[in-house]
Amino acid sequence: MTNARHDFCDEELLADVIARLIGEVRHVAVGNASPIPATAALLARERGHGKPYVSLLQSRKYNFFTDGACELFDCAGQGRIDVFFLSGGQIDGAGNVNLVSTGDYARPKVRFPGSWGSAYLYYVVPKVILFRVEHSRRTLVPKVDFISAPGASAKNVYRPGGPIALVTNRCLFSFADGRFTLASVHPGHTVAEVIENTGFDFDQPALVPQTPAPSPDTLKLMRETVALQLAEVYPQFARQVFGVGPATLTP
Amino acid sequence: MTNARHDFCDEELLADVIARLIGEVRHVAVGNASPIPATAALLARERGHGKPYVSLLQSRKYNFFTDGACELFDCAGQGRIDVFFLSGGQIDGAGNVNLVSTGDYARPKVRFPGSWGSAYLYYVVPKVILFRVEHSRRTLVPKVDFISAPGASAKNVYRPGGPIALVTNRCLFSFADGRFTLASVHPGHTVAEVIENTGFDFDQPALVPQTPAPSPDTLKLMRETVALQLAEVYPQFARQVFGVGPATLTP
Amino acid sequence: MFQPAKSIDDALAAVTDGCLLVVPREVSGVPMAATRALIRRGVKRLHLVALPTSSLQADLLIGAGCIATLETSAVSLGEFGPAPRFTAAVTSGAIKMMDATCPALHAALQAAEKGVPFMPLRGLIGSDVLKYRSDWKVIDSPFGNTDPIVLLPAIKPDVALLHAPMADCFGNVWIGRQRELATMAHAADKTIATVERIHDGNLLDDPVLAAGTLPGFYVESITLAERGAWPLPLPDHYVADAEHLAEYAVLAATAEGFAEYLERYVYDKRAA
Amino acid sequence: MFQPAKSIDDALAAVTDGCLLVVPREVSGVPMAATRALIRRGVKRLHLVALPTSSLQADLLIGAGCIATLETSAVSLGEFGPAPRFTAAVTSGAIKMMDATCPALHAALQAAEKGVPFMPLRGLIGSDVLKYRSDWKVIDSPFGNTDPIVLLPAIKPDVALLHAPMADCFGNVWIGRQRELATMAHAADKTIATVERIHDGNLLDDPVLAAGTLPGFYVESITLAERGAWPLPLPDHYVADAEHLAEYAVLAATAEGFAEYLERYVYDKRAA
Repeated sequence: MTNARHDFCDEELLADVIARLIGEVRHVAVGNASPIPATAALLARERGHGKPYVSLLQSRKYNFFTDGACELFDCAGQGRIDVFFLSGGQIDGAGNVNLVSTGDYARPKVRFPGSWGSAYLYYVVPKVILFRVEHSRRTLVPKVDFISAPGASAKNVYRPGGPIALVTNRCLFSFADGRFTLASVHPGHTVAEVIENTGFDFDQPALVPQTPAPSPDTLKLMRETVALQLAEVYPQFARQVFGVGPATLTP
Repeated sequence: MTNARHDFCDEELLADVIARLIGEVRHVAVGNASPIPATAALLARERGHGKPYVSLLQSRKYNFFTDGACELFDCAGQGRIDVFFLSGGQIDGAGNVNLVSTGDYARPKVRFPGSWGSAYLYYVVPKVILFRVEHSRRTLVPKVDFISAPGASAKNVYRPGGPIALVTNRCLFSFADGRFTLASVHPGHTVAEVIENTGFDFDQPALVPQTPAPSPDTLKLMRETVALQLAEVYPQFARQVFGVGPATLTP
Repeated sequence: MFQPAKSIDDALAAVTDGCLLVVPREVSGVPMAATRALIRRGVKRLHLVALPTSSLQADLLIGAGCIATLETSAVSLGEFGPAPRFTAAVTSGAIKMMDATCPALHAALQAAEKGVPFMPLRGLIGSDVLKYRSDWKVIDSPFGNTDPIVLLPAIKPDVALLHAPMADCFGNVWIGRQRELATMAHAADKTIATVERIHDGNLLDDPVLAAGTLPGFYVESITLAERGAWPLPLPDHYVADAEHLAEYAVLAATAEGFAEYLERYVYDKRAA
Repeated sequence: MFQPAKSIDDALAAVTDGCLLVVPREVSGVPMAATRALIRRGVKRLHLVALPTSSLQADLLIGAGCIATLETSAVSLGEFGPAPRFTAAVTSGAIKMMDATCPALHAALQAAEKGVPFMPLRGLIGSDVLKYRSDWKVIDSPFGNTDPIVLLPAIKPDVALLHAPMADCFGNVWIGRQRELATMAHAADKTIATVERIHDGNLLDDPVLAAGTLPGFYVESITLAERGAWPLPLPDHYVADAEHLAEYAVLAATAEGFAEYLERYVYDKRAA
């Protein structure tokens, strides 16, 4: 159905892909301004009948922290956060992420907001899912100009965590042993197109599968249940993608 | 009037002595089971019209801490506690205090409760007042069997705090440069008696002054105002020494 | 989402023989009902960390033979005198004593809370507290000029056991100002709480209550135990039972008297 | 015992040119009314620590020329896009940027809170965040076997500036779950708070309110500032003024537009 019109939108596909990556865990934390990962986490929780714990850091309702801004990081340091999401102004083939700047650090060409918690969480959260919708040679580069957090570390460096995958608008890469492997290409996209738009080298199997489309059940769950929960934190997104208002209104 | 009968009791004299030692400071903290230092701190606060802050660790009312059991120690580490009180099963001439045991540490003759916060607070609180009512060769020894906290430290050791004085039922010692000096002998006691009952060497001036008796104003303040505040934390003590009940009752 | 414990004994299953158990100081909510249940079950070889000090709880567990190692800064019955079973066990060498100082225990638990292998602490240098703690290290601070400072290894308890005024049916526990209870729970693998009452609704829904709440995320089990700190106090709720503590101090002065105390107040379930 | 400030300008006297000022993240109560007052006074050469990130507050102070050094983990207007004055100042080299990562700033403030010269932190090794922080050190953990770990020097601010829902006439400030505001106050030499309202009575007298209270002992001054976080949100009290922030994002895109914004919303006292 690659060239056929879909009965789902990109956001729904990506959320479904990420929900599968989350898998069976206890606690998923989602940072600010991440509506698609938030959708995925809430979807995973609905499928798990209330498990995993989902912490949406932007939300009061879906955020149990009571010990101040450092509790998220303490919690991760305790090994109590299993999945987190990171993006990057640049991401390279070694899994390094750049959230700081391009060009010379002292006199940058482009300045991004900053590293946030990446220089810590990327090391200690077992499953970090890289998420960058824009899949281009501008964002996926041979080598980042600034390493906010490295994709891998020397053996003697304390590192229980790190990247497991990279999700873009075109495909899913898995990450292991310091390299990305093309795991699946999303419906409507091709391997040639992925290669064309990726600035770093990656491995690929002889036959690259297509990313499975979200099942009708999954779409129903997202549109009827998750969408309403999402509306509290991401009202605009919930309205645009799912056409629903805040949870108090029923669609 | 050394041999005359006094119109004040020992507790009142000692509290007055300690209140003078406290001097002009911002914050005095008093540990558990220290009614006489607590009397002195509250007396100092009455004289200072509400200053210094007085923290009675045993009290809810006279204790502003809201950050758990570590706040006292954090506060001291910040340099925000100016005066604290310590005692010891043994105290020696170098100002070392022993709150742990006598004899061999592995198989002690006598075991005391433990070092509490002394191994930290003795280092960081600028004015630590040693207080031990029992003045004998059993308590004031040549060398402690276990150093819970040393009286002095090497120059390169971080040590903004330490002992300034030792108050007993017989006299007041000042402490400087690693040694005690007999500062005054309480009414009814003699220098010879102090020497006789002290296990460590100390310096003394040619003429040792007598500890001044509490003034009528001081006694009035203690008995009419401080006693009622004290009754909340040390009801038995307030009743025995000042003959008053809890603050809700007026004398 | 949250399963309240069927009984205090079920709740305490995680406190296994030989485990590292952390408990709070007297004024922070001592789980005495749970402590009596542990003694009745006959738990053995505990490594008990009393943060940072203890009174009746440690003395009872020591006298009942539940403790192999005690790590704390002081054990005393306060105005009721020395802790007799603690004193006897240390002088006879019946337990291994790891003497500490209050802020060192707080720092070591905070190290586990923060996922770091150690925490630095001022003081201590030149004391025999440090001398007898081969597990504590002294380094020259890289930010100073021959500035020695003590590093304390993280304490990661298997179980944190605490008593609090209330919890809700989502596992959230209201601890108020006793913030070290949160540190204990963050540092420990599992947290077991007994509470005076169950709060109607979710403690996290009210910003004022939430400010004093330990999230259920950290809590393994909650058991209702009215007056669960008795005979010790629960601040803002009830005071210590002075008469009982005075009786304990007298009885516990001898092994025979202590055995009599256990019979009367611990093994006799009606009094538990 | 406690003197409330006569005016916000009196209250801010402690924020002197060149001082080390720490402010909280957007959701923790950002003192925007006080920030506008500082800009009107023309404070200069601030070393601003935004714990651990900032949005409008840092962008305004940078654009108004109040900042010499910025130490934080990120500055962004969130859904309203990049922080234009921050971006312009960093790319032009107009301010000294000390890039950090969130938990490193929390740890550095906690070091000052605890009176230790440094705190350890995992992560960071191999990142350019660490590479460009010559003030951070890497040691081999004495508890490990070739286990490198980063040590962060304590940050001791001259002033902590915060906005909270309420305070009382004893100087106590209710901060609720925003515990990092307590850490800021403990770490700083002086703490200046603006609040939405004055609570009748003593916040420490009620155990439930006390659990979320920063004691007046740590607080230098309190000033009433209704909607003092506007146009940023004060959680549980009011949301962000999205329309205003969108307008800011447009205006601040150019130096001229930013100057116009200052005229309209900062220098014009009626809007302060």
